[in-house]
Amino acid sequence: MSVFNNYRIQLDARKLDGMLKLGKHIRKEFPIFQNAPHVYLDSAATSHKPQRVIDAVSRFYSTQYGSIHRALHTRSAEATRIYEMGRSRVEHFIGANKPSEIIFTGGTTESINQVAFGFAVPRIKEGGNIVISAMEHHANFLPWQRICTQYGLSLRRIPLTDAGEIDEVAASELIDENTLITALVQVSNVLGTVNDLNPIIAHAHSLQVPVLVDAAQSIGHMDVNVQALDCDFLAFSGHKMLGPTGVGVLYGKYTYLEQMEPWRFGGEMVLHAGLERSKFKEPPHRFEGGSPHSAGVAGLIAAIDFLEEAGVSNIQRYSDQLLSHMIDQLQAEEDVQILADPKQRSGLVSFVLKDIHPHDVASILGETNIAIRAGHHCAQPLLRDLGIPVTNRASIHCYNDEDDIEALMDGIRRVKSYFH
Amino acid sequence: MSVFNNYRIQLDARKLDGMLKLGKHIRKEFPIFQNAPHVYLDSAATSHKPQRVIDAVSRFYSTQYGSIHRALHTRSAEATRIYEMGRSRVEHFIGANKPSEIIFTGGTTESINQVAFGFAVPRIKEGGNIVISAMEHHANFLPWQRICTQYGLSLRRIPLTDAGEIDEVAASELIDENTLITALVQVSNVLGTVNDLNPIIAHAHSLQVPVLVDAAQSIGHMDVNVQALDCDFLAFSGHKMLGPTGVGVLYGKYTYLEQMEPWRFGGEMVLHAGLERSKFKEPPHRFEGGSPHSAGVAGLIAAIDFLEEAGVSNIQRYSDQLLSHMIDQLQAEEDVQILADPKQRSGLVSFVLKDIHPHDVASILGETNIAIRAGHHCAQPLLRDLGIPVTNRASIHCYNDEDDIEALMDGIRRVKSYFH
Amino acid sequence: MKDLYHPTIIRHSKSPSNFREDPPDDREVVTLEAYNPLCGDEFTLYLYMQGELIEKVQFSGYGCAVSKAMTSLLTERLEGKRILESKVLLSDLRKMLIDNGESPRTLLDEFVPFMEVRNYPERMTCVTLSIDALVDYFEPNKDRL
Amino acid sequence: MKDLYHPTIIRHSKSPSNFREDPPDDREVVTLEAYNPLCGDEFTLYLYMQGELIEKVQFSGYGCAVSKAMTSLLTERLEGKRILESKVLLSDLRKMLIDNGESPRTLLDEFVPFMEVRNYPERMTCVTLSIDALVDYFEPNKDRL
Ligand SMILES: Cc1ncc(COP(=O)(O)O)c(C=O)c1O
Ligand SMILES: Cc1ncc(COP(=O)(O)O)c(C=O)c1O
Repeated sequence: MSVFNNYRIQLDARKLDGMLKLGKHIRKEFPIFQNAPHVYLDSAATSHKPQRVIDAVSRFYSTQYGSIHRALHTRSAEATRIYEMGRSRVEHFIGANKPSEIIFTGGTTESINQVAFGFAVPRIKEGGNIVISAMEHHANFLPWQRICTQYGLSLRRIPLTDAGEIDEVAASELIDENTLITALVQVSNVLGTVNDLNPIIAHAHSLQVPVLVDAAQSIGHMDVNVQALDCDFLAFSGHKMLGPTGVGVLYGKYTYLEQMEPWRFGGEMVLHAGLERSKFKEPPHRFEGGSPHSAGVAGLIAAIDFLEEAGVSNIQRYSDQLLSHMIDQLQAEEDVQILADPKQRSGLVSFVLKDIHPHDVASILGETNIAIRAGHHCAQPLLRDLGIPVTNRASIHCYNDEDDIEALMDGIRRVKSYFH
Repeated sequence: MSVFNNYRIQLDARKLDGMLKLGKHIRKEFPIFQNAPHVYLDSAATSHKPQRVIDAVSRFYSTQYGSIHRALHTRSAEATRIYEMGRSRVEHFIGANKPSEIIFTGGTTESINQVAFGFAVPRIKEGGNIVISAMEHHANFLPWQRICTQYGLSLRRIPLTDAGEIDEVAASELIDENTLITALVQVSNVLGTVNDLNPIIAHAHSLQVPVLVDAAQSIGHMDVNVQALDCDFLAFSGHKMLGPTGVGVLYGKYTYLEQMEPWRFGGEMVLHAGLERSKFKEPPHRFEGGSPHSAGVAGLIAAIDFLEEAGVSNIQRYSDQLLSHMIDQLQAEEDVQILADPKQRSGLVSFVLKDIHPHDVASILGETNIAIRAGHHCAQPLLRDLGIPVTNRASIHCYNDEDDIEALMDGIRRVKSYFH
Repeated sequence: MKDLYHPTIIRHSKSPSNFREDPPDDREVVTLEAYNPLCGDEFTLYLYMQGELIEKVQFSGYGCAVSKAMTSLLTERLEGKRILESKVLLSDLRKMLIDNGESPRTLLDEFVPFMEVRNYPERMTCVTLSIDALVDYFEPNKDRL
Repeated sequence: MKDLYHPTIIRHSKSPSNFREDPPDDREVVTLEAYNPLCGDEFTLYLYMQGELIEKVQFSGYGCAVSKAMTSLLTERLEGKRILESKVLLSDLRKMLIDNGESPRTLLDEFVPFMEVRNYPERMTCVTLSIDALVDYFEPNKDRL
């Protein structure tokens, strides 16, 4: 695929004006921008938190705290109510069928590991394969690699088109009757590509192959609906969707959850702990062994509130325009090369400056409090394919605006002035 | 073992007076007691949080937030500094040798699962056994049961003495050359027993058997020092030591950590993700795949601050006296039966009311905002041994005082008045 | 909470009707397990059937006041009922206690104290334990709500 | 940050000394890999040895300005040194840059700009990358701090 591209969308300045509630306006609700002013273009790594999320966590500890599911006193009932309300909120947020299809985890990584070790491993048959794409994050690569190495399966990576999208034709060849599971990213955290997963999922389903979608980068940035996607599993993290750290979600179609085995064993997941054998609870509880991160769920509810009030589709429209604007500016700048040229892109762009190492770029930008990311973005296999060890990545969320882009461009020019 | 006992320690009222900084005084620092007044005797399930911990989490999100380890900009460096400082603070808190012996996990449950699947499984040999005690929490039972079932090992449970302590003599017979690992609880969450683990650990070590200690109930209640214990692994949770939910610790002797394999696969844990094989980072990073619960670590630091300022040994002395007082009162009450009679007890007591189901007790107490716990306390095998399906458990922490005990006793009398 | 521990409930829990310590010797008797793994409550129900007729119901086991009183009342109420009637009764009971509480087709006055449980959702399983065991027996193919 | 990107560092990164695109053909040359998996920086160092004497050092590869400049300076400085001298030099360098910065035994003036890295701990590995590769070669059994 070509590293250089000609991505260019005309910025409609008036449309941007029409969405002034986002950007500078909404940024006021994120206290970190007041307390430690900076240009934050690293939301793809983790997003900042609105006051409301921070308050929800504090309030939970200050007024509603107790153990979950474990006791009969009032404190506990209130905390449990909030925790289970969180399940329902997530259910509706992603369009699941019932709350019991929602499992709370520590994050995307844990969600995918649960599916890999609890669902895929018990289904292993000889000659089987697992299909991922060439643009997966390590979280959606290493667990599958581990399984394949351990059990002698083949790990198939769907190659990318020149534009940087999952190659649909290749996908339909690689996913076959022997595929145990297919695990694909919805939005690439390196290229920003929005993959059109529907045809691939349809093909997989025609062969009864279940599909896991890694929604870590798409959640909160676009409407992620498990019915529309028709995926069988969906994984995402709270911390990238304006929510707290340490909490994430695994959605699974209930019939698959019933087949899935626990991966973490502990309290609150068994019906009956016998000396010889134990009987596990029904989903989702059997997957939530141990004391849950209840404060994280309280904060996640507030994050969903916030996203729904701002409107995920507003955020998407706004950020699409802002991203186009950023890409325009980067394109117009000499010696800047942008990675990939997908039909649809969301929230981020990777680029390199000619003859200047990405770490130097990020470091020098950091000096004037402009936060972008330089690195392999936990996607070493992809970067190796592209022949680039590391890139710069600038990513946005609802609180960014044109001034941030201007600061970025000024910063890039300053970086160049150091070296050229 | 006898369910009824004659546990009785004289309450030294003056000594209690001398520690007035705890109890009522320190309770002011826990906002939940102002916002939702209640008598909280369920700290063994989870503890309440001082304002300082709540503030530390808020402050982290509001002024210090960024991704961990992943980027070169300032925000990220600050967050990473705090996260790694947390590692050092835990290191000192439990007397580890170096920060890299501290792994952050989601809690005790996850810590034990990591050791079970990452350390014990790769060491499995035919005819091997795993030794636990008869008083383990499900978190320190189910993972081992799973392994034993799956790989055909035998799971040996060290029986208890009549007083409710791990039977040392039996332990020295059950732990043998074929033992892969021994996993024992320091303080029982059902009986309150403080087990004297040193002789058992010494015996295990004489046979090169590594020992994991479940410190979920002891941490924060007594000085837990891994050098003094000479344990090889130690597991505990933040939420039971006045800290946030969703964060826990696994300590491991570095030489053992080097032998341990990752159990969760994802970002930030690999040096090199190759298509065929991947090379993992050194401990502790290889065990911390995925974005960490950094806000949880920030809160945990504040919890350690708080505990160290109050003084863990003060808390221990204070709570030992309060517990004796509570046991005195319970003993003196007709129709109350106390479980176990160990030489040393910490923080909690299980009891039953004659002919009144524990759930009715807890429910009726709950009506007047007295929170105790009724249930099997995630220790079904133990309760089956004792022939009691469920018990009442009252547990304390530094914020409890004599008034709480009085309220409990009044409540118990009220319960009896309903039924008798 | 006094409301949940209504005198009826206390009374039935203290001296339950049709309670027995040990299982009956009778091999003909239908034995149902009502086990709540969440709290450890465990009753065994014994149905003495005469064709479609429930001649007598007894129970043994261990549980909280609420579940015990409910089971006691149920044994009283089902005695002498036909299966069809029992199904209606159980379904009405569930409606009254769990759903919207709307006008049941049968008279359920003595169960009214249990409606208080709606204010204590964590105790709901205490109320439904034996009901559900009976529903599962009479209507094995029916999905519960 | 201007401080970290000192003119010396910029200059050496833009036109490094002893840099070559491809590995040398010479089979006698000692080849060391200096790879930083955290950031992807990867240099290969080529040591032309004459017994105990380092006749020449060259390098190829990819890395940030800081790691490239440091490697460039190192190649200059090691040229013509004996192994024993080199060990002292490297150890002094590490002391100056990582430890307390106390009086080195050797003159290291040209490395002073790198001391700024102490204010950017996340960049420390950029500075130590090639130093450590050389230490590992010269003193394979020594534990690094
Ligand atoms: C003795 C003991 N071990 C393990 C655990 C499990 O801890 P967590 O649920 O925080 O993982 C608990 C508490 O629930 C406990 O009391
Ligand atoms: C596409 C993608 N998948 C998975 C992850 C892993 O998420 P987490 O680290 O929150 O578990 C990330 C982010 O790091 C990501 O961008």
